[in-house]
Amino acid sequence: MTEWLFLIPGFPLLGALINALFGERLGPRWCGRLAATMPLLSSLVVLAIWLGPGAEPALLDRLWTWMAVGDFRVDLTLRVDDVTLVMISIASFVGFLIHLFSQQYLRGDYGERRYYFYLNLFVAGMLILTMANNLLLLYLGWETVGLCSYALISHWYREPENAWAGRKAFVVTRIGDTTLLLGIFLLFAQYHTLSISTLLPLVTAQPAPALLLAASILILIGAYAKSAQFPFHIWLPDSMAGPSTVSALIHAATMVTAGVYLCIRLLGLFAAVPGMLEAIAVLGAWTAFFAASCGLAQVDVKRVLAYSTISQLGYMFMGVGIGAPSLGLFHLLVHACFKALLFMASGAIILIYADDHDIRHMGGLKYRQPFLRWTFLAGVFALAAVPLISAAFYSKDAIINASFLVAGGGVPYALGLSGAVLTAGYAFRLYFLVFEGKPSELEGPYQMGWGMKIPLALLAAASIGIGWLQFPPGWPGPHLWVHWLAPELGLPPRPIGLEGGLLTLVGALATFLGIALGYWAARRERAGRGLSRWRFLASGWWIDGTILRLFPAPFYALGRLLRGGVENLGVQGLAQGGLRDGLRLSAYALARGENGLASRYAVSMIAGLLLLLLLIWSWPL
Amino acid sequence: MIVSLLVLLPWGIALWLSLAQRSAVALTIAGALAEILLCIPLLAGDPSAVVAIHLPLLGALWQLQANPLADLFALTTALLLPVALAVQWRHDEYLHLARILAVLQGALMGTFFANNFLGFYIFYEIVALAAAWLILRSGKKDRRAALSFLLYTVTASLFLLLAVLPIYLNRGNSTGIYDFSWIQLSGSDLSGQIQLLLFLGMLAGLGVKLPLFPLHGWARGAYVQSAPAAALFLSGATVLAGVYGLVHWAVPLLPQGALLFSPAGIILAAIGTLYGAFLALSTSELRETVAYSSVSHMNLVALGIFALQEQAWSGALFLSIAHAVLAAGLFTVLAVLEARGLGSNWEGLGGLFRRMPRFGAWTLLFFLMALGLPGLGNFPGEFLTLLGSFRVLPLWAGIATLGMIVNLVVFLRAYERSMLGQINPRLPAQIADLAQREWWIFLLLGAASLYLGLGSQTLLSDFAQLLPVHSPLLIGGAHGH
Amino acid sequence: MIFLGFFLLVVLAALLLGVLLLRDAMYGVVAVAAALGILAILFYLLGAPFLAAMEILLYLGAILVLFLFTLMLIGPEARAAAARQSWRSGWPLGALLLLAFALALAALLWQQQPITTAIHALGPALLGRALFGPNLWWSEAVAVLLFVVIGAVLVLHAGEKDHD
Amino acid sequence: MIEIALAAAALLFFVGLALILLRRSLVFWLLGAELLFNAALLVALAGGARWHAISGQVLALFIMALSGAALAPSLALLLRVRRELGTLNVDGLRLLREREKQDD
Repeated sequence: MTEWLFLIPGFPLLGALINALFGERLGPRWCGRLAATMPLLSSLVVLAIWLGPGAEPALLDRLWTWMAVGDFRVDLTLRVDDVTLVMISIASFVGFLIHLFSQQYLRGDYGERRYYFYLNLFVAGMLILTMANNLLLLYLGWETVGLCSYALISHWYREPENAWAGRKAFVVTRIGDTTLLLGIFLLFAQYHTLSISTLLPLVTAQPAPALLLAASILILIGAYAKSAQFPFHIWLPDSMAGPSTVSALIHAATMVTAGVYLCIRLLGLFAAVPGMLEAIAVLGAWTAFFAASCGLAQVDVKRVLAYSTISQLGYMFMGVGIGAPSLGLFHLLVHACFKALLFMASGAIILIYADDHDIRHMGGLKYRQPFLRWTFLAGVFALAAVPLISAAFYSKDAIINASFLVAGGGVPYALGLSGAVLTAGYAFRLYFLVFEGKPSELEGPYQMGWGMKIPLALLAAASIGIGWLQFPPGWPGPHLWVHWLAPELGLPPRPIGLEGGLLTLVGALATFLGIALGYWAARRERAGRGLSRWRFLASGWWIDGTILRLFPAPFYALGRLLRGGVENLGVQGLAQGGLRDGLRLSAYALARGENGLASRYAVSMIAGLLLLLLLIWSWPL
Repeated sequence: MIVSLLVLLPWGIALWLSLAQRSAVALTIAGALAEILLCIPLLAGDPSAVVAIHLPLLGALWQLQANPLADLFALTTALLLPVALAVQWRHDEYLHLARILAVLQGALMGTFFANNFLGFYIFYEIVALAAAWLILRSGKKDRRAALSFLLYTVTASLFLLLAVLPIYLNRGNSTGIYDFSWIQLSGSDLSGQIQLLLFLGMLAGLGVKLPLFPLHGWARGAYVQSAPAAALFLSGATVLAGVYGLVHWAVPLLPQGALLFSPAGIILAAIGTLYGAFLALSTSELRETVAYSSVSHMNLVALGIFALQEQAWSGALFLSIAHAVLAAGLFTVLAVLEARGLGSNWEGLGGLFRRMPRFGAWTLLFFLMALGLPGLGNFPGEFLTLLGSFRVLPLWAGIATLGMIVNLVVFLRAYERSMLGQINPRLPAQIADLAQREWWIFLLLGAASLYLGLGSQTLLSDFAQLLPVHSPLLIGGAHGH
Repeated sequence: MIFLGFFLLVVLAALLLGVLLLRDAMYGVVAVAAALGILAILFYLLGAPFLAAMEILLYLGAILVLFLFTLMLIGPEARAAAARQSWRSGWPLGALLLLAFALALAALLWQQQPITTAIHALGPALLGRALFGPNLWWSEAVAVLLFVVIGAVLVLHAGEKDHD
Repeated sequence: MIEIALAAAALLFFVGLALILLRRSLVFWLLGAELLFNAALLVALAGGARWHAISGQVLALFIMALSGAALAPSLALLLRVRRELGTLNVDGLRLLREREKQDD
């Protein structure tokens, strides 16, 4: 079995390659079909692992040595354990559904072939990222998905804003990538290995506090930039310039969760630094709260979902931080399902409204698109964590409740709970504005084919039902998830008994409070007095604008300064000009001696000869 | 014997082209391919040395011997020449360019294989002259650029010669054998301070070719004003002479000096890396961006060399070979633009992707390579260089690492300005996408880049054997593990 | 022997002074020829009989005769014209040279230890073996050079002819 | 004896220099050059005598041959100069390019 692991990223990679080399001959339709087949094949291989040996003990597939110099060695080794298995299942299967959805969604677009190339490449990159046993190989996948994110955000490159948004996303995440690289340097300098499975025992065996602190901060910045955590979240709302399917796959289900995944993988590293996990929890909860508050004031349907993604990722980090990584991973899975659903549905909505993203122009969609309405509603339920009948109730609320038990968990709990209220608020505000009320006259006719309906239906079912894998402790019903992951991630703190019941009740109340808030917000919005008029919230607490004002300008100014000041004046002017003019002047001076008088030549020749003699005579040898 | 042929064959071709001026295309291509074939037995290992023109007190001037690093660099150079010729295919300047390129290539082979310092120096000067000639006679035929290149290199290489003379005299006095051969010059017992001084002198001569940070003044003119094919060869192959000189001559001859200079060198090169990247950021045209990014990359190579550390050295050598592929790719991009009559000025570009999607895709590939995307050719070199030097001087290596961010902005912006967005109304209505020949060049270079990026070990394992030859320091573990 | 040496030196000095001061080139050439004769004796005394013979044969017999031919080709009126503007006003330079000569002589004579090597004659056989043994390539190179010189002179002469 | 030879060489050398530096006539310049050659010759011979080495004579012979080789074209040039420029004055040779064609 293990020697077939390379097929998992190999299929999409092959698809991308075929597409790049022969795509022109295949034509866009067949490119699309080919591209969709590849993640399906990958997910079949993953399914074979689920059904076959499982991933315990971890499966290893060593391909070849990438680089080896002295004590530095990086093998291309793929590793699948239970955590990885979850991730590759999401990446391949959700990836496949989104490919399938794209067949109709993107038909006739001007960059179809390019789209499928990058989508396949992205799936391959994501699979490599998750299956990497080595930090550098992980970095390879990390950057590949970053590239695909860039290329797909600026997919509709003819609008300069889209290209700009793509660049913004790439640059912000690249800042994180660079710090991640520095963290890798630090770790290697200390432990002489980059293999995760060798590194983590070493970290516990030979702790180096200062270095580990620096390394974990650097790596965490990388994770935050990738996962759009405060204050690196600024790229995600703008990334909505890409097609909705891209937002579904990359900016909701998979790539942005890479940071969370990295934190789960390197939990041993963070745990070795005192106070680090607590900081992660607080920052995660803060991001969850902050982004949810921003989501409440957005008018672009996709920006609502983008802020929602940031917020949900915050919950995942919070889960990791409070020592419940298995719950974080659970929420990652749940979120992948419902957010992919919501994004794809919003893509359909946007098509129906003829590329209008503004939810204030929408309304009453439930009459003409009942299927869309019910699937969307399933996603909204999951996002708002409606008790019992939504998956997030079992994942997100579990994280919030677990944080209550942890020492110093008060702040995360409070932030998380208020975030949950806001979450339900913006989720239902979105739903009410789009689907309820009077039908908008902007609505156009649009028929979803099976290729679009099947993914939506599957994901809607998952958004409702997948939570039943893991009921709260003490409840009747299966408790598969946490115990299954316990060998990898340990058992998280879970509230049980009366305390657990009370916390669950509070969480449920928060959701209902949020639904009420959403209803209220939607009504005010209809009346034209909505929260979107509150610039502070709508602009995301002015953070994006502030950062854009603070950082790029000095950056470019430095470039101009170096060019104008140092290069043009100094290097080109002084150094080069000085050299040239110095030579020219001395040439003139010498040329004055070259007057054609042979006798003077004789004199200077003899003088030179004497000088040479003197030099030889006085040479200290 | 083969090594002599490697030098003489291109020179013979150049001579033939000057005299006969016939069948230039077939002959040059055949010659270029023959050079590649000649390189292959070298890689298999051909240690025989050719010794001729023996002069008393100086040693044999024509003393050519293969060594693993030289073989790799020679092969890289040999592979670049057909690319440069193919890029320039059937342009008016072809004959001219082919002739000078042949001279340049022969001289480069000479610098790689010369086992006698005077021989190396003479070849090195021929390289400088031929390169200046190339700038003067190709592209915009800019005299200032050619002059500036010539001034920089010739002035600087005087220092190189002056710095080696004391080593020669010192060795001659202590052994009684006055000879400029490598084996005779290495192992001098000069004191560290003097070695440092001499190392600086050699660095001036060799660093200017890289070009190292404060000595890079010629680069803009040379890369921007000459024809793309010429700039391709200059930035891809000619710089190798500088790298080779540092690795094969400067460091082994003056190990103590190199060690003393190491921290300053790392700082200098780190500054240079960032400096080049920042300059590439604010340019008025695409060619300038490419030129400065090349400067930035070569400073990174220098960083790796100065670190005197195993991984950094491997990385630097790897990067210098990868940089050849990168330069070929980027300048081919420029050549394609030029062949369609498009300038490289930003004002004349924009939205090209819509007209030339194939071209746009390949351009993106090479831009990605330039910004150090893992999986493509530049990354292993950059990574190893930075990793290795990080273990020596973490702060400055870390600062150099930030150059990756700048590089990203540089190339994404360049891509955005040239390829994406609205079609520039100044563009002609009809622009042909890549021709078959251009597509093949890109495909080969792209495949090379991917191979370097993913199969890096095939090259790196070669370095493992050759490193001890070139730096006794690395065995002693100057900055070892 | 030493006395003979000093005598030769004095005669040489007188002859060279003559070359320096004589106006007419013809006299100058003759004086140089005489000086070369003295030199030939010196060579002999230095143990180089073959070179002494060559000095007479080559320098006196060939080179200086070439000078004389040239002077005759130039003609008397040109010689006279040249003689009229014989020296430039270079007396500081002359004084400097004289000073340098004095210094060199002083450095030579006031040595701590005189050179007391006995001089053996090294004959032509030895020279021939040296010339055609280790120095064969140099000898050949010089031969080629002399051959080239003939060509050079011919070229110079050819150019002269079609000018007339 | 060797000192005397060296002294003679110094004499020859300085007189040769003086001829070149002080005289105006090309003929005397060439004579000066010959004296310089002879000075070198003498030193080579003296060195050979001092160390009983034949190489001094070899060197002297080469110098002799070279001086002859240098002189022959020089004299030919001198004749041409005389014919073209009508003078043997060194200071008259300052035009290093061809004179404009004149009809005379």
